[in-house]
Amino acid sequence: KALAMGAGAAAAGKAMAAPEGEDAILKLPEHTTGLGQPVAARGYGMPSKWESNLQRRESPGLTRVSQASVSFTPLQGLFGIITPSGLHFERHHQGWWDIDPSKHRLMIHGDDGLIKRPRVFTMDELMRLPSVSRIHFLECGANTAMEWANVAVPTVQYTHGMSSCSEWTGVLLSTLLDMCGIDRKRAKYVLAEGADGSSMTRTIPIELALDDVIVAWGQNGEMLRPENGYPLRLIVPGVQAVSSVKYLRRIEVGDKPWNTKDETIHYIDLLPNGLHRQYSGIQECKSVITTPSGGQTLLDRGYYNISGLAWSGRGTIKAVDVSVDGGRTWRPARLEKPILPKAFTRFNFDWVWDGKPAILQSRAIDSTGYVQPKINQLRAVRGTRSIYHNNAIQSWLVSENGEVSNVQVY
Amino acid sequence: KALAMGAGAAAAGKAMAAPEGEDAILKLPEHTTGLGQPVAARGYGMPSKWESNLQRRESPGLTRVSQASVSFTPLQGLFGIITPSGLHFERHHQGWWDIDPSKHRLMIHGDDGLIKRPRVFTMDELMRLPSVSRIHFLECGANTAMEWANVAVPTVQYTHGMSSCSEWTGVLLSTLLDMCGIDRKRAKYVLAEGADGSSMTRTIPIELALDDVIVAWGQNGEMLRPENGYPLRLIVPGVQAVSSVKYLRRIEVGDKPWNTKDETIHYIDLLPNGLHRQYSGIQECKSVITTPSGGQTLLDRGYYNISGLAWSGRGTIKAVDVSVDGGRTWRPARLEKPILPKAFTRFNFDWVWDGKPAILQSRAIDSTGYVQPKINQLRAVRGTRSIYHNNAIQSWLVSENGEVSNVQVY
Amino acid sequence: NPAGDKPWANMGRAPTPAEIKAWDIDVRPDFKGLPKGSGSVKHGEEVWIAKCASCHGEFGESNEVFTPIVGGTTKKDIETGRVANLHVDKYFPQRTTLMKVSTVSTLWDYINRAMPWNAPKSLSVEDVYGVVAYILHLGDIVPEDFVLSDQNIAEVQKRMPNRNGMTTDHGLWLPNYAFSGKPDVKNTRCMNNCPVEGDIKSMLPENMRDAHGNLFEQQRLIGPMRGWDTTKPPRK
Amino acid sequence: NPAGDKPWANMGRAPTPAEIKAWDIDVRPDFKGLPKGSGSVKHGEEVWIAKCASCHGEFGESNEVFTPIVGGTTKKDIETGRVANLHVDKYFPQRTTLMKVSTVSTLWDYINRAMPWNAPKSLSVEDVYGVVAYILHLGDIVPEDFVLSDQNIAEVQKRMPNRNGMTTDHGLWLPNYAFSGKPDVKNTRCMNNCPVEGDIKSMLPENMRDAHGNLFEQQRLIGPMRGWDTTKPPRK
Ligand code: HEC
Ligand code: HEC
Ligand SMILES: [Ca+2]
Ligand SMILES: [Ca+2]
Ligand SMILES: [Ca+2]
Ligand SMILES: [Ca+2]
Ligand SMILES: [Ca+2]
Ligand SMILES: [Ca+2]
Ligand SMILES: [Co+2]
Ligand SMILES: [Co+2]
Repeated sequence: KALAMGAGAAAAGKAMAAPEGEDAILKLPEHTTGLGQPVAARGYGMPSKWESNLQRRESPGLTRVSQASVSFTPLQGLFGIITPSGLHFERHHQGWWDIDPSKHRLMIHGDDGLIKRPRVFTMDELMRLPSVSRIHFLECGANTAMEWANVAVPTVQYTHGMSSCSEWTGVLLSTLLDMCGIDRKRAKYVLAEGADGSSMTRTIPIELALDDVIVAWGQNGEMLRPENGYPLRLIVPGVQAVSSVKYLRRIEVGDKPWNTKDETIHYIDLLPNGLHRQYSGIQECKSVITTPSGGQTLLDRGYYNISGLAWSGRGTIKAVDVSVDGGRTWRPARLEKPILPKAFTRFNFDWVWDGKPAILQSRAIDSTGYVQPKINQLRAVRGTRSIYHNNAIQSWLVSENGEVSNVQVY
Repeated sequence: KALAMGAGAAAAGKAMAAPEGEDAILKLPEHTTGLGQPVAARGYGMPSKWESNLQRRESPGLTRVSQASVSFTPLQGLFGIITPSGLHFERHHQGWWDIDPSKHRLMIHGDDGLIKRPRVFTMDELMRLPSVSRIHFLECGANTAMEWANVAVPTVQYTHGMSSCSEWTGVLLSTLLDMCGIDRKRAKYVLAEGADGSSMTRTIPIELALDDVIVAWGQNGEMLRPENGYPLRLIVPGVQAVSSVKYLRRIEVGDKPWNTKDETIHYIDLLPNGLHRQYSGIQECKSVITTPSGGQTLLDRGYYNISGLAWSGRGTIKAVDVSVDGGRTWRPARLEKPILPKAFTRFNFDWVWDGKPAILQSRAIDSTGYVQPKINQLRAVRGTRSIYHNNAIQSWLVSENGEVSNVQVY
Repeated sequence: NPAGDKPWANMGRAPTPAEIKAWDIDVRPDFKGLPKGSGSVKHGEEVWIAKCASCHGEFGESNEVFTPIVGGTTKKDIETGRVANLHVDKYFPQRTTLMKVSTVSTLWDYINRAMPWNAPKSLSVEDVYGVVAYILHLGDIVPEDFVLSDQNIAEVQKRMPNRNGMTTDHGLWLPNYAFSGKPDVKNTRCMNNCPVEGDIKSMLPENMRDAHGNLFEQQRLIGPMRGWDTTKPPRK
Repeated sequence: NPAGDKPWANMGRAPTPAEIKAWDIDVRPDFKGLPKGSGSVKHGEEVWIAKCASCHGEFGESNEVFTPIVGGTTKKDIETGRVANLHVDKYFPQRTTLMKVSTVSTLWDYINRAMPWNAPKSLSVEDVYGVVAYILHLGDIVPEDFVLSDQNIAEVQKRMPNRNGMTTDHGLWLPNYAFSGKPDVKNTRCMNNCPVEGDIKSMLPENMRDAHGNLFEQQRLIGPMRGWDTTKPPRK
């Protein structure tokens, strides 16, 4: 028997009320028999009104005030690898601003001769420099944090929605540091600092700073959105997103790490023995099935295209395997192109639901050969209180009634 | 001497008014000393208020009514290869609609046994099918049409802004046609038809239909925008965008082309001898410098990162050359990744402006070895009245006063 | 794949005959899809005056809402099937619909699906035959007392002024895509001492500097450049 | 490149000493960047009551606006430099700021740059020394009559309860990035007959079904699935 659904789903059924056909076809709608809206009615367009369910949302009770909080990307409704900028997850520590870019400055300096030519740049000057455009994911170190011990949230928006992927445009930090005459031998770390109230500061080791870190103004073809650091932010590919400092105003080059508030009070991973792992930057290889996912109900039995995302802070995705029996057997998924370093990779997988309970999982493998772990493997080493860097295999239970639930199975 | 600019540019100068420093640094702004906006203040975000100059715009006088018209993408302000969906160019023949997707249907049929199992699909059903996500450009066949004879418009928005590039998600048309039991031997063409008032119809040869044509619902990670065919459109990669029928309601398989209004009255290329080239689909290899470009003024002498876009309807971009002396000498530009078939490729090129007049040009080469032509080479064969498929090398004149103008030089 | 080769193959449902009929409205050059029926020039003129003339002009000559539908074709064209005014030497200013359209089926199909612009698909079969006949009459392709029908439309096709005016012999014709698709224009990848005429052949006339509005307001307020302030003359 | 190797090298300008001073506010664990000055616990208490207590509680214990700043540390911890309550066996419910922070410089730096939350960078140097002293006093790290200063802060560092509580000996520490970066947890790519415990270890409690609002309204209205209507019990 077909699983009859509530609002909106009836039309999906194979059987029709009237034998001559469906009204949706036989009665030509207004848009087929009338004149629509003019071009440029909206000089800057917005999604369809029918899509308004897909919004960034806070997780109730996760944080106490909304200016030091997070809003999650609705991954359950997204396709491909580009996250629409309007749905990019947000993490602010002291609220977001829409800064006048003509007054924004970036200062680069460093004592003891580590920077020979300290400099101040306007946006005009920065945007004249040789630029790169690259697709990279950003993932908060605390993504999937709520799931270390138990299932705590219902949907992939809340389990994995602190990650997004965009095409970033900007100048390589290495280009700027070289312009400023960095002492490449003695410099060991840079401090990145934001211009917002929190003046967010993060230590970045020089190996990364001179590698693929971008001082970015562009996001998905246009300027950064205010919520994402307009007019200037750092992009530290593959590293927890807190390092990708927004509203970037200052880079200081030094010889020791800074141990800032978000390096010794937060973004530290508590081990069972009471020690905290500090400077845990890399976002290890991870994947998640977004369709179907928790909080959804399948409309019917039969074929489904299981779809999801995989990414690795260490390189490219080499393969994604999918299991529909809770991890007993796995088959490789199809990977969509492009497959880029430190970027989302979209995978798809054929599945026929026979109406019986099923447990869906995905498992990513990256170019270093690393295989995404199970939650119990992570817990065996790190316990359940380390908050950050939960890259465990995610399990979704499909029940007989078609409901998909967040579960832990290993 | 530096070229002093009007509003907004003064801050870019190297000299400062006060010796102790700039106010922009010394006087901490409100956003550094206050509390900002909460997360999810905007569940769906928008660009900064400082970016409102970048809008889709009509070209005055090009068309007579705005529902059968075009709005152009502001390429002069964009980065990378992804066009923000809100700025994707628009071309409507009878206006755009925001269609209730639960009532939208796709019918696939064909007489004489060309389709053995005609079918009607709901969006629910289509979105269950195996999908692909691919980055492709869309370019109107009439892009750069106004420039066949003379320079007619001032900026790259109007010369080249009928092209955009997005990540599209949907099911391959070949998958659907096979489901419907297409007779792969006898089928020669398909007709694609929209559900809007114009019920736009275009003939697509079966070689393409069974190759990389997508029946798409996703654009840049979310559903298609209403202006781009929500909830369903065709994407015919590499072919003039009129074939990528929006609001797709019907696919008919046949054995002859249809010669629809937009195949015999428009989208035909007039030759000097009075013949029209018909079914001129492919968008040949093309490129344009977007920064700097017409209607802009350079703030100063010195270094600039010349940046632009290249694409080809026949494959991938192999190289882009840039000339700053009106075509006498050329050097290869840097290509950003990814470089994908039938997609925008972003190029960058180092240039130092010495304050003297300069003529900037870009020339793309694709994977077939085709080299983008000059306008006089095109005219020698096609004359000046063929409207469509002007893929000529674009020239921008930088005058001593810093102004960049649209010119024709060959 | 334990679920079979193409487990999605049964998605969707068969359309009913009525459903196909409701949407399968296309008319091909060989008149496949053309409904039986007829309409006179006279009936067409009535429909035209009531429902079309406001946008296209009484005689299809208007350039207000859209480019003219009628004009520029001759008796000679009807004989040859080639519109002479399309030749570059004729300097004919505007290309009308009748100068370009090669098949009468296209007019029938398009008017039936899309016109009147603000009420598409509201015409009866007789109305469509009628206005097509009326337009053809305005181009002197059919006489004033003509009644266009599914029976005689093939004969009318033989009088379409531009019926021989199309070619698919070019490198952009899609079926060639996978095979040859030979480009008609070639450039070479010269890198140094490249041959150029060099002078500026065309640039925007001074009086069109502000024809697209103030360009300052169409460019970003930061970055390497600003837009021209076209409310002022060019900088010195 | 005729324009030289790095023709962009001169972009930008040198900052003035005053400009660097205005922005270079960071304080490192070795106290590089710490301004000279001092502040007493008593002064700090006044500042705290006036400008901090409303959010963090009179004794830094509040969980209302942010997690507690004070609590959970002991005299023993001050000796060992390891907060015992962080050990998994202690079952200590919440981790306070003082339980985690390893360097006193961090408190100075952060309060100076970011607090009070709604008026960051409004405190004087004395205020910052004072409130840091007050917080330390609430954690019994310094006595009630203490005056914290640039002169004695290095001594105070030796009493920070969690000063030995950090490790960088792991595969995610960034400097290891280019070198080893060895992951601590490994899975294998088993494809068939893979070992699993198999039962459901955890799932969302029934009473939390609607804790995130009505999920129907958080999912697309079309496509392969719908959201749970959490205003109703699960479907049968
Ligand atoms: C409200 C204005 C309006 C009315 C009324 C109207 N038209 Fe049109 N017509 C247009 C516009 C605008 C276009 C161009 C549409 C496009 O760009 O695809 C057009 C296109 C056409 C074309 C194609 C011309 C070409 O060269 O592409 C024909 C033929 C035509 N109309 C016939 C008719 C007939 C017959 C009627 C009445 C039964 C009619 N029109 C009523 C506005 C109108
Ligand atoms: C209006 C509310 C408010 C006021 C007033 C306020 N704070 Fe805070 N404080 C916060 C919030 C919210 C955070 C967390 C910010 C974040 O997430 O980065 C915080 C964080 C802190 C922290 C870091 C705690 C941790 O574990 O991360 C310290 C230390 C602190 N405040 C001290 C102070 C001091 C000292 C004052 C007064 C001078 C003060 N606060 C005034 C709201 C306030
Ligand atoms: Ca069904
Ligand atoms: Ca300058
Ligand atoms: Ca048909
Ligand atoms: Ca007459
Ligand atoms: Ca410093
Ligand atoms: Ca006390
Ligand atoms: Co974070
Ligand atoms: Co077009």
